[in-house]
This record gives sequence, structure tokens and C-alpha cells, in this order.
Amino acid sequence: MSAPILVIDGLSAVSQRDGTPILRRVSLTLHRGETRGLVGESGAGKSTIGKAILHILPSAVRVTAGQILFEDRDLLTMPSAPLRRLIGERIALIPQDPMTALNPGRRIEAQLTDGLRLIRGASARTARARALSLLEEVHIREPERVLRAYPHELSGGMRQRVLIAAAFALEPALIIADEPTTALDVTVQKQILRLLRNMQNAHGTAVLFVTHDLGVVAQVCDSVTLLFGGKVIEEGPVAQVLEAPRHAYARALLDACPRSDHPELGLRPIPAELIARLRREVATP
Amino acid sequence: MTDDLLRADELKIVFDTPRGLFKRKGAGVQALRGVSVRVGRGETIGIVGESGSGKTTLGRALLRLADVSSGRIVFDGRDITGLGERDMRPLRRRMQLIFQDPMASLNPRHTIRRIVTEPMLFHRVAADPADAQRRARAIFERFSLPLACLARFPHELSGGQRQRVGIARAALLAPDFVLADEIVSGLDVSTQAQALNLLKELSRDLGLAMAFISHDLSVVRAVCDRVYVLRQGLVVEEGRCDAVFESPKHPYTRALLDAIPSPRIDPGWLQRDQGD
Amino acid sequence: MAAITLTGVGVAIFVLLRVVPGDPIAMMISPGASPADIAALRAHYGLDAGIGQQFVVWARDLLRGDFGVSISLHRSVLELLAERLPATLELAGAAFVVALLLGVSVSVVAVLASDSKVAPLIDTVNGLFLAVPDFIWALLLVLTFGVFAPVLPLSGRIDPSLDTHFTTPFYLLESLLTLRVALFSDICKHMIMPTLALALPLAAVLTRVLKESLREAMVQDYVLLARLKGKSRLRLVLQEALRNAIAPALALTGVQFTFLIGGTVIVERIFSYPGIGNLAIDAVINRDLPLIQGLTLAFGALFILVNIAVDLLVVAANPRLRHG
Amino acid sequence: MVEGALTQRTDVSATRRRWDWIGVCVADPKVAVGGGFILCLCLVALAAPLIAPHDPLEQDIMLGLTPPPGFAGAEPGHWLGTDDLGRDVLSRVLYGSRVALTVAFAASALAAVIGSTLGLAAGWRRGWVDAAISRLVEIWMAFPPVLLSILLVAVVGPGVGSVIAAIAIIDWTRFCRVVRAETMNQASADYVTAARAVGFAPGRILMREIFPNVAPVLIALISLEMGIAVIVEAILSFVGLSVSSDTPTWGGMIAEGRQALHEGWWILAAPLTLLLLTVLAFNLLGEGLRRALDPVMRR
Repeated sequence: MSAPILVIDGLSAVSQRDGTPILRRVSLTLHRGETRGLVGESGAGKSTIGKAILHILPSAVRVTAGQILFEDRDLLTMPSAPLRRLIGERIALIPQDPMTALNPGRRIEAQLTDGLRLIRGASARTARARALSLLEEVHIREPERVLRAYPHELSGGMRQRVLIAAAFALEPALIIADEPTTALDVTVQKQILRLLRNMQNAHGTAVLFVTHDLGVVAQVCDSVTLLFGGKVIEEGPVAQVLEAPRHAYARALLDACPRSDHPELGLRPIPAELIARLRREVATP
Repeated sequence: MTDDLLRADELKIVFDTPRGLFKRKGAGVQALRGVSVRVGRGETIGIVGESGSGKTTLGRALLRLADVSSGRIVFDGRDITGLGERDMRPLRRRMQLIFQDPMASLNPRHTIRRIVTEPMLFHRVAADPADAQRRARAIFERFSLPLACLARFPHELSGGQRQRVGIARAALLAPDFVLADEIVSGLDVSTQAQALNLLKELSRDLGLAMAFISHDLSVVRAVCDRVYVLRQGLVVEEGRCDAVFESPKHPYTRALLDAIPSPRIDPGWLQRDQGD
Repeated sequence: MAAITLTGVGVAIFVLLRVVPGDPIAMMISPGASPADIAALRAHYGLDAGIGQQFVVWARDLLRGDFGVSISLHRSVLELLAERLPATLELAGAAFVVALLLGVSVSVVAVLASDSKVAPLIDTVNGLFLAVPDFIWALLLVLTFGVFAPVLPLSGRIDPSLDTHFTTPFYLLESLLTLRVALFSDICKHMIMPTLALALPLAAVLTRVLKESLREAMVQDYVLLARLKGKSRLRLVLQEALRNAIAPALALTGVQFTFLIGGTVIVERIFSYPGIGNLAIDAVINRDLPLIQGLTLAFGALFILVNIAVDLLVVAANPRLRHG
Repeated sequence: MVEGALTQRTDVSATRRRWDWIGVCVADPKVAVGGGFILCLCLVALAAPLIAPHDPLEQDIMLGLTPPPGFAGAEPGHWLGTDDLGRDVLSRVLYGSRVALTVAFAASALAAVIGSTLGLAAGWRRGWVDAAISRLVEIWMAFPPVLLSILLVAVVGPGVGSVIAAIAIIDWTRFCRVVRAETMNQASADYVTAARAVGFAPGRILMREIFPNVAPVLIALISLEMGIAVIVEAILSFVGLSVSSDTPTWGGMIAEGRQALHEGWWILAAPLTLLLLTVLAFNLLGEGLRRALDPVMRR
């Protein structure tokens, strides 16, 4: 395997307000072209990791220890100006809600070409040409018309395509996808997942895929990190974690999922004792 | 069938689009374009569809909380399509509703006690306040809700607790029919499983008929006997859950089913296309 | 819509002046007038006819552009309006511009400084400003610049000793366009205090609303994405957030601007500024019925025009409405 | 036995919680400061004859225009100086609070009753009721409020009663607009659908489900309206239309002070300061109450 593109080592974060830990010595490694699922229920800390990488943590959260090595540079200790440039150019974000991720007051063209013009210093004409080819790449019909459109004129699926196009605009090495399909209908979700995977294969991009849906993980991720209470509970290749989970919590979570293919298997509530035991386990260092 | 508890024939609903300052009156949006459903006694049906399919509108219409443009709704052998608010009142106890957003569906200024006991007193399900409280406490224990919750306000509860209070409020009226509108879509899988199991138990114990509205087919399959697949205001497929899920007939149903990612690894799934 | 409201205003003012207890003629006459005088006066103003007929006559004259003749000033009401309205328009317009500039810049600063200690300070000061109405501002300014730091003229629109030869009643605009600097600065000096008195409360309201909607916009995902592309905070506020935040603020400013127009009445009074507000108080005190009707109608029309203008602005600022 | 004990305990806590909001309100610093000031002012107004050092109408031409202590020519015993007729400014200001507060309480109560009744009706019934009321509000608001109040008082004749009536007739629209919007907002919430699904009658839903959620906004608005009423009364007295000139009012004193600005600034400064403080206090109280009465924001 190639050299890792992202190495997170012992990352810890606390809430400034009451000092409760949000991440507890999280470590993970991501290689070029790999998709790693970051799963857990609400409060597990999965999106905090993505935010820490992008340096967009809310002011109430503070990183207390650890390293985030991206292409061998520690993002946590880099000076601010080169850091901003590095993140802008090499790391992209696909956010959860396509409804709020596009500025309602600006045309698609302006939003799609922002990065090209600001970071690459591209001219309006080259940026526009690049935007057109990006829209074609994400299979948008009538890309000319879409460039002139405002976000409210596009459907949710179309907007998410535009956001994927924007994420790939600068050929980043890493994309952080924060629940990118949670707000979409299932049929649209599948199209978007496929599009993302195909784009990623074509460009060799690594993806950190934050989600709560184990089904999505099974179908699109290569490897997975399962979190509970800010701590890594289990991690490894998807096949191993989902088919032969080692930790009882991973098994229980799988059993709780409703299964349309095997209705007799799913929907078993996670035993309260297990949750209580996990809480204690996570809290002890 | 004669033992249907609730049936709706050829429901059509047209919403008027509001008139704006610079807009002429719109033609109206057809939310339902002729939908027929029936719910047998003690039966749980699923109503599935993607956004814009009209599933929530259908649910509200079944309970006479939205006005229908044409069609007929029959509850327990009685045509309730044109019934006034006053005549509906005695029937209201028998047809209850559980909401998607438990926070919005509980009055923020009332205590949980008031929220769950007032309907019982109103419909004389409970003889007096003490009786109502006794019943509320019994169901709270059954739902593993702390009794202290009764004296609290909705915002002081957790999301899962609020959802269970919503279920308790409906169940305490001992209804014949309950409409559950996307009640687990905001919950984590573990809480979701807990709420769904509670509902399944209830319907079995009380002989409740239920209509379960969801966008999530796996949830519907887990709790429903029969299912209606809605698309753009029309039923495209209906039938027993096993039949519909094992061998869907309509291409849209196939596409929907195929689009559900299963937690079991299926290497070809992502690139495979079905339906449409 | 506007026509209906304006008609409503006309009917309301007409009915108010005639149906409420108190004879309109009794408001005009001096004590000791003979019954014959009263009857003559009544006939002169057409008040001897039935109320319906009176209304028809009044409305017909209005549509012809005949607003009647002022009783106390013995001049055509229309003429008086043409002379005084521009003064009020200049004052209200200046106040609006000042309020807009103040409101937008304070909001932008507040959002830029939202993590620092300056933000709560701005919030507190703005909270205080929100509570203080134009009447109190005007008097506080009078007290400050009239007594403690007497550098500004306390009343009027222009220094009477200056060469004042104007071809239009828009003194401020005309002196600016004809580049008469001394005159322009004198007019500005006269306008500073009344303008501030009117602008400060409006600026405070605007700041509160704009600041909130800016803060709301700043946490949206689209701002986050733009931030990741390396935009500075100032550019995030101006390019990404402001255009979406301005629409609700504008909509509210419309209502508030009509309050501002209402505020000119008392502010003009305090500064003896020769606008329609000051004129209106005199008209009421002198019980000048035709003048009151004309002025009220002018205020009503102004209110409606402002509302229409704001509706158009809100639509222009929001692409979602623009494309219907 | 166990069950009885349980009932009792939860009931006790419920009663306690029902009155909790008073404690929460008083604990809010804005309510404490604003409400405290208003309370003091009320006491001063009631006790004016007892605490005022002089008769507010007593003239003494020999002692005209004396400044407050600390300035050249000050006269002992006149803590805020005297006006051009030699009347004690402090005593006049104290007596002036009586008119101000009477108008504030009566006018805002009246405006609140009219406005919120119409606002509830418009927001709940919608349809033609809403269309008619909304249009009425729009027409009403086309009149500059100050001009309209002057007009009303001029037509009806001066006096505290007509000032109160004029303010209520003008300012009900404030209540109507806010209550209508808030009622509509609440009526679209799921808990109202839940109440409809239970079968509660529309009147009961409006009064017992919706109104408690509208009430905090209404209470805050009443407090703000009191501040506005004080100002409007001052404006009317300033123009000379409020009460007869031998009753001291803040507005009347301000008018006198504006005339004698260069001879005695304190004649303007004293009532203006008190007016400003009163308005700020009502605003502070309103804002604090809005926050304290919100069950989701408190805690």
C-alpha cells in the first residue's frame, strides 16, 4: 500500500464549557484513494474529527493532545496562513445539508469558481470553462443553464452534485464527507454515493466518510472506524468489522439496524447494561 | 372487506398556492391524485414514499386534519368525510396521532402530566384526575420512563423520552387506530429500535390498527403487515409486506428497494441499477 | 392594494374629523361668533350638507387636485404642501441614509468582532439605543449642543442671513448640485441634530435585526465552505452573509421607516424645522380642517409609497422572490 | 400507601413549579433593575405629597431660575433648582410622575386588550377575519402616531382620560400585529395539531394551548408599551394638549425648559432625565420578562 495521506494520532478534545472529553485519544490512518467510514451514534464525536482536520471546530471545543499529520505536515502546529492555503487547496468538505451549503443569494457559477479564482488565481474565463467541465463530470444536464441558476432553482440531488463538483474543483487529496446523503431520498442517495465513488476512483482522492448509517458504510467504504463517547471502539477493513465484529457494541449496533432484506435479523434494541458498561469503559483511561 | 376499520376511496387533495404581491393566483398543487387505502382491525399498514409523494398529507387526511377535495373516508362503517368538528369529537379518541418531531408536538408550556392526562379527562377515559394519573404512571413504568418526568416540561426530557411520551399520550386514550408519522426518522438506530418495539408490543396488546408513514422501507418492513408505495400522489404498488419486498412488481418499488444500502457487504450494489 | 389603503386613510380621516364628538366648525370659530357667522362658515365649507354628500364633494375636489384652502394661513393647501413636503422629505431621506450606514457598519463590526469583548459591549449599547425614542434624542441633543457645547444651530432649516435664492424647494440637494458650499454646509449644520434624532432609533433597530441575521448566516454551511476556500472574515461577511441577511432587515426597516416619518412631526417641532410635521401641529392647534386633511393624506401617501418601495427592495435583494 | 406518598410528593413539586416563574423573573437582573426602578417610581408617585419638599404650584418670583446646588446662585432647599416662576423643579418632577404612570398603566392595558383580542382573532380564524383586521391595521399605521394622537386629543379635548384613550386607540396596532403573527406561528406547531387530534374545541385550543405560548411576548410588549405611553404623554404635554397647565407633567416641564434653555438648562434636564430613566426601565423590564418567561430559554 502507498504511504498514508492522513495520520491522526492520539487526538483528544474537550468541551471548554464543562471540560467533558469529546474525543479520547483517537488514532486513524487514511491512504491515497481509500474511503474510511467514521461511524457512531449521536455524541460519538465522529464529526468533531472532520472539523478538527479542517480547523473549523466550534470555539467551545478545544484540542488537548495529539497530532493530525496530513501529507507529513502536522495541521495542529502549522502557522495559520500556510495552513489555510494547504486546507483550501488539498482538503475539501462535502457538508450534510445541500439546502444550506449553497449561498441562496449567489449564482452557482460564482460559488463553483470561488476556489479556482481565490487559490489558483484563475481568470474568469478559465474558471468558467473548468466549472462547465466539472458539472459535466457530475452528470448535470444543461450545465450552462445551471451555472446561471440560483440554488433554489435546483433539486436537492442537483445541489449535492454541484457540491461534489465544487469539492473536486481543485483536485484535493482528501475529501471529508460529513453525512453527505442523510438529507436525501434513498434513490437519490444511491446516485450520489455512486457518483462520489466514481469521481474518487478517477481522481485517486481519499475520503473520510462521516455517517451514522452502517448500510452506507458496508456499500461504499473500504475501512471503518467505530466510535462511542469519543473513543475508537473498533476499526479495520469493512469486511472484518461488519462481518466478524470483535466488540460487543459493534455487534449490538448491527443487530439494532432495521433490515429490509432480513427483517427477522434487525431491530433488536441495544441492551442498557451494554451501554452502561461502555460508558464506564470509555471513561477509564 | 367488511371488517375494515378505516378506508379511504379515491382521495384527492389540491392545495391552493398562496397569492403573492406579484403573483396571480396559482393553479394549485395536487398533493393526492386519487389514493385508496384501507386498514383492517388490528392491522398495521405502511405508507412509504420519498419526499413530495404526499404521504404526510394522506395521513392528515385520514384523521380529518386536512380537508380533502374529493373522495370518501369511512371509519368503522361511518362516512366521516363531511363530518363537522363537533361530530368528529367523539371519534377523535378512537383515532390518534404520533408525530415526527416530538418536541414540536408537546406544548412547551404544559407539564408532561398535563399533556398526558388532559386528553383522558376530556374524553372521560379516566374517571377523575387521580385515575388519570394512575393510568399515566402505569404506562410510564411500562415505557421505562422515570415517573419524575410527569412534573417536568417537554424541553427537560431527552429526545427518546419525548418520543415515548408522544406514544404514551396516544396510547392512554385506548384508540382503535393510530397514525405514526415518520416517528423514528430523527432518532439513532438504538433509540429507534426501542421505540419501534414499544409500538409493536402496544398494537399487539391493545389490538390497535396502525398506519405507519415512513421514507425508510426497512423500518416499514420490520413493523408492518401490508404496505402502500406512494409516488407523486398516487399508489404505485400495494400488498403484503413479504410479497412486495420479496417480489416487487412496479419498477419504482424495485428501484426504492434496491436503493436501500444493506449492512451486509454487496460488492456490486453501488454500480447496479434496477427499475426505471 | 395601495389605492385601497389610501382610500381607507381618506375615509378614516374624514369620518374621524366629523363623527367624533365635537363640531368641526366649533374647532374653527373663535368664541363669541354669532350664529349667523357660524352658519355662513358652515355653508362656506360645505358642512351644511349631509356627511355622505360632503365626502363626495371632498373626494371629487381631491381627484381634481383641489385640496382646499387653509383657514389659518389663507393659502392653498396644495401650495403649502409643495413648499413644506420637500423639507420633510430631505430630512427623512437623510435620516434614513444615516441610519442605514450606521446600522450596516455597526452590524458588520459586531459580527467581525463576535469572538472578542467588543461584541457584548456593542450589544449593550445598542440595547440602550433601542429604548430611546426620537423625542428624547432630540431633547438630549438640544441640551448638549444648545447649552454645553453650543456649536450647532438650534432651530430652522437655514441661516436667515445667508443669501438664499433657491429655484426648487429641495434646498439640500440644490445647494449640493449647484456646488454652493457655504450654503450646503449651513443646511447640513441645521440638519445634523434633527437627522440624528430620527436616525439613531432606526439605526438601533436595524442593527439588532441585521446583526442577528448576519450571525445566523455566518454559521451556515455555505459560509463554512467559502471560509475553507480561504476567504477572509470581512469578505465572508460582505460577500456571503450580507446579501442574504439584508432582506429580512430591509423588510423590517420598511415598517420602521414609516415610524421615522411619523417621528418627523415632533422632531420638526422641537427644532422649528419648516416641514409638514411642524405644519401639522400648527394646523391641529389652529383647528385648520382643510389643512389637517391635506397633511394627513400626504402622510398616508408617504407611508404607502415607502411600503411599496421596501417591498420592491426586498424582492430585489432576494433571488428566490425575484424568480417567483 | 407508597403510591399516595408518591402522588403527594409530585404534586408538591408541581405547585412549587407553578410559582417558580416569579422567582425566575425576580432573579433576572434586567427584571430586577427595571422593575425595581418602576416600583420606586410608583411609590414616589403615590407618596408625592409626603416627600415633595415644596408645593409644586407654589410660585416665588424672587427665587426664579435658581440653579441646583453646586452652581453659582443656588438656593438651599431647592435640590433641582427652580423654574422661571420660582417653582421647585424637584417637587414638580415628583408630582409629574403621577400623570406619567397613570397614563402608562391605563393606556397600555387598554391597548393590550383591544390589540391582542383582535390579533388572536386574526391569527386563529384567518380567512376574511384576518384580511379585514390586517387591512384595518394597515390603514391605521398610515397615520403618523404622534400626529394622530395630537389630532385625537385636539378633537376630544385635553385631559388625562383623552390622552389614555388616544394612546390606546393608536397603539392597539402594535399588539395586534405581534399577537397575530405569534398566534399564527403557534397555530402551525404540531402541538396544536395534537390538540385537534384529541378533539379539543377550537376556543379551548386557542385559550389553553396557544395563548399561554403567546402570553410572554404579550407581557413583554405591555412593558414596552408603558414606556411608549410615557413618551406619548410627554409629547402631548409638550405640545400643550395633555392635562390642564396647572398640573405638573414632565412634558409640560420639558416645553418650559425648551423655552428657557439658555437661562436655566436644569428645567429641561431634570424631567428629561427622569423620562429617559423611566423609558429605559420599562424596556429593561420588558426584555428581561421576555427572557425569563421563556420555558426553553430559562434554566
